[in-house]
Amino acid sequence: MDIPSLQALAASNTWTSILPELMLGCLALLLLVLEIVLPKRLHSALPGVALLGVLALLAGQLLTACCGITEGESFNGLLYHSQEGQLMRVFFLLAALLTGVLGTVCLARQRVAHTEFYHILLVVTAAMMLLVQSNHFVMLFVTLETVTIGLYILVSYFRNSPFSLEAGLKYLIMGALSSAILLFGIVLLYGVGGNPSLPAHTASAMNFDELRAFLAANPHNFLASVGIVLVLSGVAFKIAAFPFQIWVPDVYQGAPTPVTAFLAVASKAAGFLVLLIVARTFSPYAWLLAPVLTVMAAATLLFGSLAALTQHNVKRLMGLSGVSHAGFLLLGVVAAGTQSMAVGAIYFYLFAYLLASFAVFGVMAQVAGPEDADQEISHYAGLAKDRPFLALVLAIGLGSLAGIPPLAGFMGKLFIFIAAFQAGLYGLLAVAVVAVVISIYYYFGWIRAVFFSNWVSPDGEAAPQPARAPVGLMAGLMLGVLALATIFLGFYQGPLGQWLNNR
Amino acid sequence: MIHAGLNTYVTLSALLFVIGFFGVLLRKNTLVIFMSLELMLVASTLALVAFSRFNGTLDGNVFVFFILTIAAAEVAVGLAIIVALFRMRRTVQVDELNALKH
Amino acid sequence: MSALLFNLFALFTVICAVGTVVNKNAVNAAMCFLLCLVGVAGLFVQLDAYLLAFLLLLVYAGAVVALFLFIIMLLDVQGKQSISFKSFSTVAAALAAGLLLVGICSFATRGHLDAPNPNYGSGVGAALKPYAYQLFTTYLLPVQVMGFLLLAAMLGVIVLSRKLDAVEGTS
Amino acid sequence: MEHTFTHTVVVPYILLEPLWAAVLIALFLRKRGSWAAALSTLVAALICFRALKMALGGFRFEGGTEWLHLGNFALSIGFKYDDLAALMLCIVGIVGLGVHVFSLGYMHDDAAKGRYFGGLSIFMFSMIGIVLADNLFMMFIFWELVGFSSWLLIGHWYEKTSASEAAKKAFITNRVGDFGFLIGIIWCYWANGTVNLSALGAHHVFSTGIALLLFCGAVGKSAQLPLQVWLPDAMEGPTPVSALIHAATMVAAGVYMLCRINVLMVPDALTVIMWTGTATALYAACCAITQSDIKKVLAYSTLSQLGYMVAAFGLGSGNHDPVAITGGSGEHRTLVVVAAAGVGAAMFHLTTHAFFKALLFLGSGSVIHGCHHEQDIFKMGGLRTRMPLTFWTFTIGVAAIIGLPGLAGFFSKDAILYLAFANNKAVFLVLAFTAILTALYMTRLWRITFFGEPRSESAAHAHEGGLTLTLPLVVLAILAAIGGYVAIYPKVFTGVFELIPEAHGGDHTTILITSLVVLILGAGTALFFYKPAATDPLEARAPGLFRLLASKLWFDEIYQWYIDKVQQRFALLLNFLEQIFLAGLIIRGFAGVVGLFGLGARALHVGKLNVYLYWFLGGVVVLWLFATGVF
Amino acid sequence: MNLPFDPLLASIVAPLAVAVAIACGLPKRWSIRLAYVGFALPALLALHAWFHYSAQPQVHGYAFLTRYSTGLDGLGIGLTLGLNGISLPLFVLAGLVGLAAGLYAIQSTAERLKIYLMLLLVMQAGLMGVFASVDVFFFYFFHELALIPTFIMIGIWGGRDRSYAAMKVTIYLTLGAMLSLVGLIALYVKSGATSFDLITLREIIAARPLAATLQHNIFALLMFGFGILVSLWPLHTWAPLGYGAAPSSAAMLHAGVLKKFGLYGLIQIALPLLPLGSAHWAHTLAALAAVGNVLIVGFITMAQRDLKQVIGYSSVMHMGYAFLGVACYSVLGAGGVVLLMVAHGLSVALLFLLATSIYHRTHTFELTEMGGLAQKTPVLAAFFVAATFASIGLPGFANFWGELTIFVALWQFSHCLTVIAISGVIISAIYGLRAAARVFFGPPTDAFAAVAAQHPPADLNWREKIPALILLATLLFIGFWPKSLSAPLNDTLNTVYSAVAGK
Repeated sequence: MDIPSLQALAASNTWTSILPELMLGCLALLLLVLEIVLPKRLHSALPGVALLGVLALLAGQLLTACCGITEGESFNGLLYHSQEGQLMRVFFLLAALLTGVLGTVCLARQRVAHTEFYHILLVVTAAMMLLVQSNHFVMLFVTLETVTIGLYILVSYFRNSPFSLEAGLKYLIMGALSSAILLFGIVLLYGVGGNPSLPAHTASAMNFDELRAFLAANPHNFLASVGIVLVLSGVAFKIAAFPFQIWVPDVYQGAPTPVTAFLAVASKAAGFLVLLIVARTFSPYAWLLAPVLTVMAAATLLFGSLAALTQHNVKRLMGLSGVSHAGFLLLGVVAAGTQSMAVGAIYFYLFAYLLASFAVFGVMAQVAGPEDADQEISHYAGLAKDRPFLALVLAIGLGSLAGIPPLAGFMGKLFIFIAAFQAGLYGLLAVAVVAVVISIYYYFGWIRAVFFSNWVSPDGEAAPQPARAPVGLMAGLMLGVLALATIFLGFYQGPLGQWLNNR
Repeated sequence: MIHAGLNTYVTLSALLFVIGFFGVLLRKNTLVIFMSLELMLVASTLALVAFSRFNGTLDGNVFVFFILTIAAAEVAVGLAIIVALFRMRRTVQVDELNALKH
Repeated sequence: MSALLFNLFALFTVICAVGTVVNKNAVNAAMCFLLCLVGVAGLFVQLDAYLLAFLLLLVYAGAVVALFLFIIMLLDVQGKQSISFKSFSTVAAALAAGLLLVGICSFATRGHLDAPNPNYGSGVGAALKPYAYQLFTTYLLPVQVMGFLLLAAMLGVIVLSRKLDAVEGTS
Repeated sequence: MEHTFTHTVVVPYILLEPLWAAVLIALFLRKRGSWAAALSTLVAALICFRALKMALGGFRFEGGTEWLHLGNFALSIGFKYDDLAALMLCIVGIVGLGVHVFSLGYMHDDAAKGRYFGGLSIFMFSMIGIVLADNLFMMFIFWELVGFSSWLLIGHWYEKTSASEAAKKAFITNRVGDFGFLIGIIWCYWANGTVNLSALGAHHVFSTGIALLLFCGAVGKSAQLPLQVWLPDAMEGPTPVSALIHAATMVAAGVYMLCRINVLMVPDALTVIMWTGTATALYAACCAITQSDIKKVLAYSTLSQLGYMVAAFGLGSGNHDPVAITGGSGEHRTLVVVAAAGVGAAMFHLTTHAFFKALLFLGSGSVIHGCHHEQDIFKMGGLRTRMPLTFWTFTIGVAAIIGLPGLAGFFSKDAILYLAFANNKAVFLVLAFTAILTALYMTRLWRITFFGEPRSESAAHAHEGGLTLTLPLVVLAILAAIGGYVAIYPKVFTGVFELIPEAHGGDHTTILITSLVVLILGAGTALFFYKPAATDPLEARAPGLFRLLASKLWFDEIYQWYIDKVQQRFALLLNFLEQIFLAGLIIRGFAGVVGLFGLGARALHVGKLNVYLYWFLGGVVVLWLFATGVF
Repeated sequence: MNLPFDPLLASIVAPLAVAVAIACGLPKRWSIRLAYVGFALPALLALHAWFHYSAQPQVHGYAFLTRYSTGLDGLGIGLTLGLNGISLPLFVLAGLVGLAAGLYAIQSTAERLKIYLMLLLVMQAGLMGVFASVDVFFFYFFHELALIPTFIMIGIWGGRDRSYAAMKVTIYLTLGAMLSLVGLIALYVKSGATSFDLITLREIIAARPLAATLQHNIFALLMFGFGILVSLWPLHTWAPLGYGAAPSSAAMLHAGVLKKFGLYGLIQIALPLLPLGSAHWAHTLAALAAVGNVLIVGFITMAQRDLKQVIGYSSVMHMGYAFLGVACYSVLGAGGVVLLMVAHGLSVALLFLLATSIYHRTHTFELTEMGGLAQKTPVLAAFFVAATFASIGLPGFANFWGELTIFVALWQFSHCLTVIAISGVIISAIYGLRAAARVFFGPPTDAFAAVAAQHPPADLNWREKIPALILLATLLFIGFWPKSLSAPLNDTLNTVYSAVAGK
């Protein structure tokens, strides 16, 4: 290999195209440096630095989004930049920002290290942003593992709580198992795609475009289909689709609330973006993909809503209802096989889900108490009288999750439904309707506790109602903005809706 | 005597993978479960190297680098969690780690 | 000759893998795992991937298994260690084993791949230099990401295993 | 100044004036009873005046304005003012005015005078609407409104449970009739494309069903068998109301309506109508014999007379061969003319009955007023001397109803008897027997009430009421006396009166003799049998017969049994099924099943890592099966 | 007279704005003052629209037609407001009942009156929006907007079983709403219009009608979906329970106006667009309505002992007439349904209002414990009797026209069902008069005498009288002059139902 060809290769490494991710990484490093450099009394400012940095990045991202970006590959086809990628950058930055704000609420009450939390959060966020733009299995796997390992740490971050550690361990073992399955699938696809004896074999079988071309030429290869289902099972773990959803409630319950929120929103969104990417790649195998995803969607919808029905722990409830949401999104993914509009619907749904979920988790972080332990629905009794603001935000968030107009969640569901109907998925739609109706029960059951009940001690003893901590300025601001955004996005979708649905 | 062709390697790797999977299912000791998981990763690398060799592309071999690194990081984090948990609960048996349920 | 070696290494690897999985003693399991890795490294050599074989031994055998052993010793849990053969879990394990075996069979019988020429691509992973080229050009970005991953993992390990008092001091 | 009467004039004046009066009373005069009474009476006087003026002025018109229009369905508020309507309007006007004036005295001390006179005004409005309606839908509308005003006035003393129950009973029983009436109207509408009376007269489809369903309305409103039960109970209302609504006008509306739609009648239907009327006449007359409440006697008498009218209408058909009507238009005409004889007889009796029955009711009102609201005739007696004016006017009324020659009832009853004689001998015999009974119970009432010695404190202190009470009696007595002479009616009503069948020759003699025999038999028996005493001699002499008659054939008991034991139990059963079965077993059960599934799904999260890992195995296996093409 | 602003938009925005202002923490006195405006303005604007409707230029059969973009033009969703002859009566109904309910709420002594008024205002905005929307999507959207406050109001201010009732009502109504939403989406997709705009939908479907099977299926979805919302037997059990538990103003608005949403949807959307579907299902619908709603529920109403249950069940029964009108599929039938909807809305709202007023005097809803109230409160008795007679279809009240026209139309459809339906006239007279007699007439019962001795009952005061008068006057006005509604209604129906107008 000569120098010019190396230079040509290196020239494809356009670092500017991943500027946001780079800056996030640098910000993460900066935090570590500052922790060493700054005196201890200033350490409390570090989260602020991280949040400000993310905010600045977000602002920059929004500004540059208006200018438009160059679509196309970079890093020798490892990455593919698109409008959707830009959007998801915003999404993950937003998620990171909100998680950070929640972190300031929760971490402040815990005796754990702070800076590392933000560092890992930023790294994971950057990895997610790369993940959803990856165009190559190596890139996909590496960033996915970065995300996953970062999340292992974050889940078990409250290391003096056995729950957090147990959740971390469960997440770790199941995550590693699913990674191994995913990896084996990738390996099989790589091996089949590069096999010289097969038609249209390719030298770089891990590149998605090349792989799709290969699959199109070999529509019924057994090893390829095994590889595909193994990759799907790996992704299904991320998005918590049936039957790979079983970890969700335990891990959600044990993890620190901000991390639960991050898991529920960002990790799931990343998983869905990956699913969309691989579904596009595997589109020649629609004969396999469509039934698998259909069955998965139906089972996920039903299991999620049924299991949440009798749940009393709000974190588990959110986790299981999140499973049901994954079912809705899967419905969109199935529809996306034939309807391009479904992709826009999924994006919109994810954004609505982000706003609503963080609103709910924000309230949960406030209510959970200093030990992050008050997680029963009965702890929410009488909240409306005590802290009407929190109750209102919670109601809006839950309403949006339940898909009630005029909140954003309804629009998301509507778009998904329309797409599904256009794709002719009537059976799945029926299941989805059932799931919506069931979901009303548990979401409104929670709202009922907040608004209609008075405080009774969960133990049945005459314990006095615990004093609820006042809402901090930043957290209050965040909750208010989230609630307003949820309402606003329900009434008026504006340019976002236009853009998503003209695609 | 089995001929060392691609199919053999792939089947062998699949066998290793399945053994690892079986270990994950069978064992109750988190450490051994963890080792079984590592075995599954190693099985994948074996297939990867075989494919790389017989397909004549280097990508597979390069991928192994990353897999090894990731495995190492995973082990480090995993063991740290296990140790921390052991400090609190004095056990590494998964049967006894079921405070989170229902 | 290569066929004989392959058969030897393959058999050795599988036996060690089974040993890892079924061995009652965690230390023994770790040792089996170590031997298994050696077998895999031998297979790597058969596949001309000398560098990877070396790396495997270095990273896995040298670092990972050592870490495992260290932790096993530290926690000192091998005494309580046993595989409980309760009827339910036995049935489940047998069922799982059966399913997995059926999977392997279907894999071996249906997943047939043609290798057109046994010498095609031989020596593709033998040289050191192409690795370097690949890692520093095509896969430069993943390498960077790995850097961050390792850093994060390191920080995570520190956070998780620091003494509580030390943490209290920081907050 | 001469008005050219058209509906544009009639609507605001004669129809809407009472409504306005009612609205004014409801809004402003609730607590000013005297003002309300004055206003209402003034309006009644105006109506009476206008009705007479219009009728005598000879104006006849038709016309209307559209009220509702949807698709091809148009409903207009229209008026058909022909001789029939003019006659009816005059009756309503005269009796209405009389009752209003009487009420001024009778209700003088009532606390809710405003409501009472408001109700009277609403009634006048509704009744005039029926009279003037030119189509069946409009008639139905006012039909219902009349029912409402009846409810309002019967239940005037609502703090009495009996009054409230009677009002409810009256309304619901009427609704049962209206049920058929409405179906008949709708059927008629779709069969003929119109329900306009004139248009129907020009062309219509013959149908027994329509005719009978429309007759249902009359059965309810005119209290024919088997819906007669409400009318006796309706006597819970103030007596003037009974006079106005439950004797002279509203109950007669059924007969009036039949006369309106006589063109729709077919022989089969007429036969049914005839027998219904006949049966009612006989049944009610029997019931009247044992009654001791002065108003109840009059109520059954009213029922009986209404039966006469309905029978008269039904008799008009003759015994025509049904085949004849399916032929050409020539046969239609003959049919119509023959039916019209029934119309004439019925309307004639309606007119005379309105006068003498209103007179009797007002007379009884005067008695009740005089006896301090004592209604039991066996506790009266000796009123002949204490209330002479009431006695004499009442006597004229009694004489009229029992058909004393020369008085109003004589002529109209003869017309009906003649019709029966000519068309159906069986009916003739029954009606003649009914006439005997009529003479019997009326004479009994008259004798027990007014003769002998006072049998109670209140009767002993009875006294004549004021001018407002006596004046209407006098006026109505005059009308009751002379109302039977067709000649006294102005030529303007010839449209109706020319239809009255008149007996000639041998028939005439037969009928006259029959009448006299009947009268003598009935009245003579009563005079011989009943003495002014505190007990009913019939009860003592023939207890079995008395009990049979007093039982009124257990109509009320059967209906009550149906309501309590069938209807209400059925309702409770359905309610039980709904609560237990539908809302309970199905809905809650379904929710419970879903909840069980939920519990099951929740229980799957056992918290053990090993178990969770098997889920992964299962997932992979299933997906693998998909890949191998098993699914 | 042309207003300088869009009256329809203003009628939606005004109550919403007041609600937001109250939510922002206005003091109570000002909240109440503003609430007057928030309730009165829609009513005034509705009256304005009513009286100037015929003078307005008609665009596509709509007066006051205005379009606003919400960013979903690409999806064929836009806020299009307008009134035609079908929606005008209901728009007026919404305005007037809203005003009455609002006034009644303001004078009530509810706890947390501010929130109560806020929710009621949101509901009012939704109701105005439902009937002003030409866009099918927003028609649905506003319905849900109005539905949510119902749930909360039942839950917080409700009576007996409020918690259970709130849940049951919400789940039932969500199921109905979801089914109808799927039906509407089916119309949207299958018509090929990819637009929710009713005008576009009509044009496209007129040009290219849907296939018969498709029409059957979509109509089934809409029929049962809307059927649940309107309490079609046997899907009605939520209604009496919910109304029994709901606070008066919420019950007034829900039973009076919101429930009409489903019928309105059938008349305005389903029947004209799906003639074959409606023909296919007409007999099922009519049989269910006649036997179930009219007969069975009629008898069940007779068995009730609770005043509110009587009203609630009678409302279910009267909805049966409306369904029968729908089943006729003719201009006359549809017109009758609209008239009945308006009339029933006014009368049932009046009944609920008075029932609450009665409760304040007797402190019970049990009919057996009441009696003789008329002696103490003659005006209340007069109002109640008027409302009772209105609801049992006495001429002179608006209800009569609705029932009569439906009966007339029904005869053409089925003689047997007409007879069954008309028998309902007797049934309703029985329970209506029985209830009125039990409450007001006869001597006072011992129970009531005891209550009356403790709290001497006063007659209706002006603050209760005015809302009742508004409703009663409108009932009488329409009763005496039905043409005021039927003239525009007839014009619109003749064009919209052009297929059957000649029949």
